Amino acid sequence: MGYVLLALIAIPLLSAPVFMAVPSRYPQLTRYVAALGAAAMFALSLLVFIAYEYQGGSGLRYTLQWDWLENVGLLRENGITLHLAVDGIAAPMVLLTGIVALAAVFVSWNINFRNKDFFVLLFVLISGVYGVFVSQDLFFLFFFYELAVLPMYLLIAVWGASSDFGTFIRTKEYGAMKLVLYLVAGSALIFIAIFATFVEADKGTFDLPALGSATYGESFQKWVFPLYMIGFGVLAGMWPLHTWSPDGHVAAPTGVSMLHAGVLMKLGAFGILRVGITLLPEGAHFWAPVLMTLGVTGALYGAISALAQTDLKYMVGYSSVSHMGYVLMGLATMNNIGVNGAVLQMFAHGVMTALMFTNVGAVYDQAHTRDMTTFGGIARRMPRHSAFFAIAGLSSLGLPGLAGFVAEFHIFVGAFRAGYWWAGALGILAAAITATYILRMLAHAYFGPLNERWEGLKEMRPGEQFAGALLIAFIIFMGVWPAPFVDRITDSVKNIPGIS
Amino acid sequence: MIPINDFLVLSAILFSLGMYGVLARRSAVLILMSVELMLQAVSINFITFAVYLSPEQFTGVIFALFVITVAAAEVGLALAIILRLYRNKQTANVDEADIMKW
Amino acid sequence: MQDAWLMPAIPGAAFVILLLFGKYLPRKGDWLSIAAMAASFVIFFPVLADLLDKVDTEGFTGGGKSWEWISFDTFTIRLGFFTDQITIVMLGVVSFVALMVQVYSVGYMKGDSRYGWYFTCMSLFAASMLTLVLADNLLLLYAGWEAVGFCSFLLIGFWWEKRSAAEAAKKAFITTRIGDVGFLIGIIMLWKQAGTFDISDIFQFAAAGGYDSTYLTAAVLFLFAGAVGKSGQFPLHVWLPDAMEGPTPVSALIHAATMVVAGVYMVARMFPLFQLADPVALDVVLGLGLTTVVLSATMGLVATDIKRVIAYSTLNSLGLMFVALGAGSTTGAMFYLFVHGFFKALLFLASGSVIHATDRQDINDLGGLAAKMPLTAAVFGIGTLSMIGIVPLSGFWAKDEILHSARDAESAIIYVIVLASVAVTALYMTRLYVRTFFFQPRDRQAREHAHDAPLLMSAPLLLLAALTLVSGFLVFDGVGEALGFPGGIGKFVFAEEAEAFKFSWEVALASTAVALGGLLAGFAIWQEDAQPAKRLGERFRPVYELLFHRYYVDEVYQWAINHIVLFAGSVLAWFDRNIVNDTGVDGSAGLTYLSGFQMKFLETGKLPNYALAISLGVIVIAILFLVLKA
Amino acid sequence: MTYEEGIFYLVAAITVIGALGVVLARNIVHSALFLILSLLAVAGIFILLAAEFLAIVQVLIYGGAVTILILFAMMLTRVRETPAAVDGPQRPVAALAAAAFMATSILAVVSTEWPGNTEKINVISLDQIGRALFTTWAVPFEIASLVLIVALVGAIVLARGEEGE
Repeated sequence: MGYVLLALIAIPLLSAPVFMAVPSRYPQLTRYVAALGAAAMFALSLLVFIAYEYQGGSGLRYTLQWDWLENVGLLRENGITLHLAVDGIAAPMVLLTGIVALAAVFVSWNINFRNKDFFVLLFVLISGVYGVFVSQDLFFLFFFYELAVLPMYLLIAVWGASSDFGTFIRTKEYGAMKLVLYLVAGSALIFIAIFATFVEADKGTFDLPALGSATYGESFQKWVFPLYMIGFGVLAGMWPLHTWSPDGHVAAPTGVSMLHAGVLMKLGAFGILRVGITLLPEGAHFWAPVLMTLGVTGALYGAISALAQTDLKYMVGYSSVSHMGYVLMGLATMNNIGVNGAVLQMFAHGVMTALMFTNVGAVYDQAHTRDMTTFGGIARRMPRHSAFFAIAGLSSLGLPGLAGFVAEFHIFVGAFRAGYWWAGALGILAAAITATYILRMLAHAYFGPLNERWEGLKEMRPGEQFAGALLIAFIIFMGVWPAPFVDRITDSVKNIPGIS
Repeated sequence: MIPINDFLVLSAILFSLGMYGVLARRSAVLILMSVELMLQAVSINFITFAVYLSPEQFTGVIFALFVITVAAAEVGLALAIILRLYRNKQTANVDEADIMKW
Repeated sequence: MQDAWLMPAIPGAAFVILLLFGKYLPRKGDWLSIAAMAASFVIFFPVLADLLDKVDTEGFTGGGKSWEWISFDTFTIRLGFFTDQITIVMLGVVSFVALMVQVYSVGYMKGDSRYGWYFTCMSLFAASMLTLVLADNLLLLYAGWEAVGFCSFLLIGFWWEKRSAAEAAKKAFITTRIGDVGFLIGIIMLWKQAGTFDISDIFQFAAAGGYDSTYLTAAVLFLFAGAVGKSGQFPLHVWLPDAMEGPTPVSALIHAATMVVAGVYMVARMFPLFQLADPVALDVVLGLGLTTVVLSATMGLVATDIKRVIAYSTLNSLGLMFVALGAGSTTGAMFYLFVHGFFKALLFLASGSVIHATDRQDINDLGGLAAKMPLTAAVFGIGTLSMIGIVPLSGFWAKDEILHSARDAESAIIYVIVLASVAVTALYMTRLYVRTFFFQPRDRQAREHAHDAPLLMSAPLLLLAALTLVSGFLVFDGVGEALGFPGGIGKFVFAEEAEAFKFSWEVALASTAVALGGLLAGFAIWQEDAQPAKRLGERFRPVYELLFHRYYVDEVYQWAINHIVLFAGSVLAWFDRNIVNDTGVDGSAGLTYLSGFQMKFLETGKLPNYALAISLGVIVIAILFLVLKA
Repeated sequence: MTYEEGIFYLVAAITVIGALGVVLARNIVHSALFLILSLLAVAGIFILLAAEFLAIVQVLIYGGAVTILILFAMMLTRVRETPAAVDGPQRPVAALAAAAFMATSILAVVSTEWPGNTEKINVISLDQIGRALFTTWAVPFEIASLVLIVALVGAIVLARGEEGE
């Protein structure tokens, strides 16, 4: 089964030569190849998720370990290995990546400009994301992390869109540059922290399980954990290091926005959990109140900012900041329930924000504007689109029966349990503010009398409808029956030291 | 007998004087001469260590030999460069050749 | 009782089928929705019979069935359904009224472009509402609570092409959501100490003194915040009148008989906690209820939309129920809830018939319909009299119960206010009835085509009217025993209260006198062309304006939203864009660029400078090396 | 003070005076002449270190070839006619740096405990050096010759100037 994980990383990378082999004359063929690749990844991801046996065991499944470098310099036995495995936290994330990748390929169906290059870069990004989720080696984790981040620059700068908001302008180059600079700055901190951890552990290996069995001094933990927290936190959209995210979304093409908000931002939170909290539990305990404060601030701040946005992508971008704030809150609780909630929220937010971007892209393709104040009553012309958008919105405001509720509820309960009653209460308040901006947007743009200007709008493309339906299926599935997710997640969360 | 430190101190003085020359002089030719002084200091060091501390291997002596060889090559090349500099800029002063910046 | 879970499950299944395949079903699947509802209603009887069997056994506290939903470590959430006496009352109301309303809707909604969607939403609503009622744990209760709110959102905004409907739907959802913030906090607070969401376990925990008194008071007040939002109590009452933008049957079902009383039901359900908490908690309930009663009754006097007047009367009734709860009489509240479901649904459905027949809903355009629509006028009259509280209609008995509890409350002023509100209620209900059905029509065209509703719509009206007439008698032990209950509703539901039903001639006479007085005054004021009313309006212009503008509460909220909430949003967005981003982020980028630009002048291009730098570096390193070695 | 030491101090003094002359002289030709003095004195030091072969090489290559080359360069670039100051503006700092370096390195020399006998000079015969050069050091030796060739070619290419110049 370890080869399944290898395949997940290899399929997107190996499809690059296949894309290159497709003559540019046949853009349609390129799309079919992309769809095929994405479908294969989705199928394998689903397999990984379903076949994961969550009862008993060490928590690592499908292990595969190939030597890469050992007994050289500081490296000793198993110095750097390609160590792939999934645990209960990675399994839903792998599934999420499969879902969002498949949806993003279908949403990117209408990209005509150099679509071969687009898909190659998109697939490299996906490969990096898979790599981070399944790596059990700190070196390769970092490697894949960078692999996931860097294609974003080209994807945004080449295929993105510049926007003029009247009082200010956001060019795609600006968005791309800011995003990459931010994330690379975060990586620098992570890089330092990784080497510090390597040296302090004195095991001569980057293998995560081995590093996990090492002991770290208390002051070391206190000094190094914030490096992980901030470094990964940048990618998780942690307030106040979040501004790359909304601007990046505004500049990015739809498919890239989906992956960016749906999966990439999860890498940050995943990194904090997988590396920061797992290796340095005492440091995490020490910094948890800070993380909690930042998370709550992000949740509230994002929600209130979203309230004032008139651009749909900005609104969704800020809602991502808000929801990732919840994830950080969940991590900061340092207890079983809250961390479960954080991972659930990662999945839920990934799916629903991808759905939101699908919808924003669908309406932008036709209307060439995202300004919600110019719309009105377009639900009449695009009923399915509106229903999809409404479902995504309702999930994000925490309607029971949809994914968002399950996740947010765990986080709030976890926060109360950990004694952060103020954080829990403010988080619930932020959910109410979320309801306000989502419903305002729906009422202004989608309901009410139809603005004649949009008489000519048509329903979203079949590919987008398929993507939307796929994402909604998982939103409802998780909302109605979260047990498969919870069982897998808790299987690993309970093994993390420092989580009570 | 002469203690080792005498040679080493001499070498240090020689090296420092050469260094002063390199830093203070403007003419490329003078700088070259100062560099030669520094090389001499290095050679003295090499030989001193060889004859005092490791007579079995005497690597230092061999190295001094190479230093002299390389110095000869270096002087030849450096003078050729100074010549070109002079032809292009009508000066042999290094601080007047400063266009290789921002 | 084991099978009570089928009651929400069947409409839930119908919802799924309708959502996915509704388009392809004959008649767009309205029959499926109604059949599911009917099945639910039928199941109600075995459940009731089962309960009656067991209720007499010693220590009976209800029963049900549950499945594990989420479970890890010590954290467990179950999908549990639970039936006891208080549940059964609510179940009866919900399943019966929902069935009546759906049957009625077949006629009322005929020809609507989203006919199928309407029944889909109705099924979802029925499923959610029954889940809410049957939930054995607070989390499932909350889930149902939110789901009915969502259905309410969908159905208020059913005709979303109308700007006002879209806005009303949004307003309803957000307003109730504000209350739900408190509700969820309260639930989690209760969980934190007890470690369970199960209601009966929480009761046991509380009874064993597990909660600190202050803590419990805070928790129940948070819970009550949810009820305030859902049941439209002051200060979150503003959404309910606007909610009348939805189709009338929706108003009857959701905004009169079932969803809005969920708050009352929840407080009644959690009443043991309220009793254990500091008395302040119940005082708050009482105070807000009383405020709502006063505000809504007076606002009802000047509203001209037929549905809005009834909506105010609903607020009025809800306020009364909370007064009863606040005064400690769950019997009064639950009994009022029970009969209110019937007569308020009746009023709404009858007004729906009027609207359906005339296409008008402003009472200034109506009048003289009694001759054209005798049946509607009759059932509307029954509903009105019940609302006013005239013997022997059900409303009288229920209101009497509440008046009793108000009289027993600590302060006489409560009793006086409630009694006064009875008069005002009589006044505006009479006004509504008189202006709609009597005297000369003000819009003749409207009257021309008016006719009684077809049988499909009339049958539910008649059934509800019949229940309005008789359901009040359930207070008597004799009636209850005759029907197979252990006694009247008070004794049945609240077995511990020996004398559940209180009756005293003094209160009954006072309330009847006040009600009749209001009724006659109403006739006098709004007779023929309502000259006295106009004169009064002129005379007390400021009061009229105040009432007409609904005490300016909506205006204040709108102002607060525009000038505080949205302003805060734009300030934060500005802050994010200009301070965090343009100053903080772009600023640091600019600083890097600027420092780079300045630093490049360190590069003189002069060889000696570089050589000097190298030398100094070497010296520093050498010194460091020596120092460290030493 | 043995006579050996006396000779050493004499030769060392000549070396240092020569070096001082190189770096301090106002006239560039004087500098060159001082350089010759210094180089020859260093050859004397080599003899004192019992490295006669190196001393000879030193005299031949430095005293002969290198100084001649430098004098040629002076002539060709006509540095004597350059009116500007011989020393750059950073002379004081340079003096400071050099002094600091001298102090540091002398301190290092004095404070270090050298392993082995620090009093006795071991004579390394020419025979030994020759064997070592052609056995152990054969490859670097060949490379050194390559370096000389490359330097020769490079110097010619650089100094020849471009076509049409």
